[in-house]
Amino acid sequence: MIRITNDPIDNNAVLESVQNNRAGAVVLFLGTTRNVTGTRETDSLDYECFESMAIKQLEALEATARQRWDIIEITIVHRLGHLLPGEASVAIAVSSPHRVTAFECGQWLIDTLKQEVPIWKKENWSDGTQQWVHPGMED
Amino acid sequence: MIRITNDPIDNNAVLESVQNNRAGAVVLFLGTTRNVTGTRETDSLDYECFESMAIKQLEALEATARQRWDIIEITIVHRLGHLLPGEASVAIAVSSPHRVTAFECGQWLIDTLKQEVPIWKKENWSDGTQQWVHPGMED
Amino acid sequence: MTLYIKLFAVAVQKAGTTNLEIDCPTPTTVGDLKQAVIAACPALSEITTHCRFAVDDEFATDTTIVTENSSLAIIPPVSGGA
Amino acid sequence: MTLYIKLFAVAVQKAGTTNLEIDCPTPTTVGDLKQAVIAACPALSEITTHCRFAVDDEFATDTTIVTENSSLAIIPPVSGGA
Repeated sequence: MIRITNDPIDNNAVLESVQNNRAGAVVLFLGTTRNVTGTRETDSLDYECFESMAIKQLEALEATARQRWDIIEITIVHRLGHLLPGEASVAIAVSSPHRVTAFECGQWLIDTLKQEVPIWKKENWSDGTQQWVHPGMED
Repeated sequence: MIRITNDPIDNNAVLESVQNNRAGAVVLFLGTTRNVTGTRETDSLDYECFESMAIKQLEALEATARQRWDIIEITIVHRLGHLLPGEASVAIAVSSPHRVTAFECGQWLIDTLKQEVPIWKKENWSDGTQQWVHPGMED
Repeated sequence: MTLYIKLFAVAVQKAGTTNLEIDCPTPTTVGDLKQAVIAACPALSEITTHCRFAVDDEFATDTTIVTENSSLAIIPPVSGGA
Repeated sequence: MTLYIKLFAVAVQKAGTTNLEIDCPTPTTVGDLKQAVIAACPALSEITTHCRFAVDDEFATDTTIVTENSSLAIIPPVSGGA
């Protein structure tokens, strides 16, 4: 299941979506908002997305993962909009007959999502300034 | 949080127990009952435990993990008793500032739990026979 | 032909719009389009080297062909996922 | 002294009890206790080489000292976690 949503992520729904009697392992990754990055404090984050391309990229990630690993189900949910510290922006769940596969695949999915899926976050710092986050790009 | 229980595992409670505003990543592992192992079909499983030692070993795993990795919270819940295919026997959740840490630590915890914590499962095969599972030990 | 290019995040901030309108000879390539973008909107020149271009919801290279029907976007370094 | 050893899983199946009672000189070691276990309950001889012994809720070695107050258990290869 691939989903981009403005609503809070429902962890139970994500876990249920990958449940399967053939699975021996489920790995769930949640990317959550930290309130501190280095020495700066975050009040909140805003996520935006190029949705048609993001969905296509996420579907491509799922297809590649299924070619590489013996996976039963994959669910990726990314949340957009305004998030507070502690809230999850992304949930990735993988079920597999074996745990090593589930861990490897889950880690590959989040690593690759962070490089290839057109979603951006804006830090709303506690000092009132805002900043789009673009890794590798200086201000 | 370390817990051994006869009740079904409450995934939301496990995730909430590791939530923290300093966390950038949460990894949850669920070990679930497969209905097929090789060519044999499983009707159900029964788990038993040497509880005082199991708790002590789980606490030792948490302490070692905290020495090795920059971890915020660790929760390990193992269920005992009678389980049906699809049900989780174990949940391990780790929160950390960084995702690589959370994945590595989660995987180490389940790998080590499966070697060092005195809990045993009995397969109730669909042909009516039963068998304690003891890796490395022939029947 | 007139091409419309979707902008996101810092690119919107720099250009002051979410949709850039560019006049180009038809057909063209992504490489040529980049030059046209910088000419039309100099504020984007400082970020385009860090950005990828997308054509029809796929990452494109400088030699990717662009026609009037192409869906176009400038993709600054992404930061979703946590 | 009389020692009580907790049994689990296949060890219970083989021995027909969850608590083995062994008479031993005091104090003794885990290595000597293993011999006493096999002598007292030959049905366990085929599995003891695959099992670890626990003393006071910790895995023990053959040289670990056992006294009358030790909590003792035979730990067959474990299979929790999935």
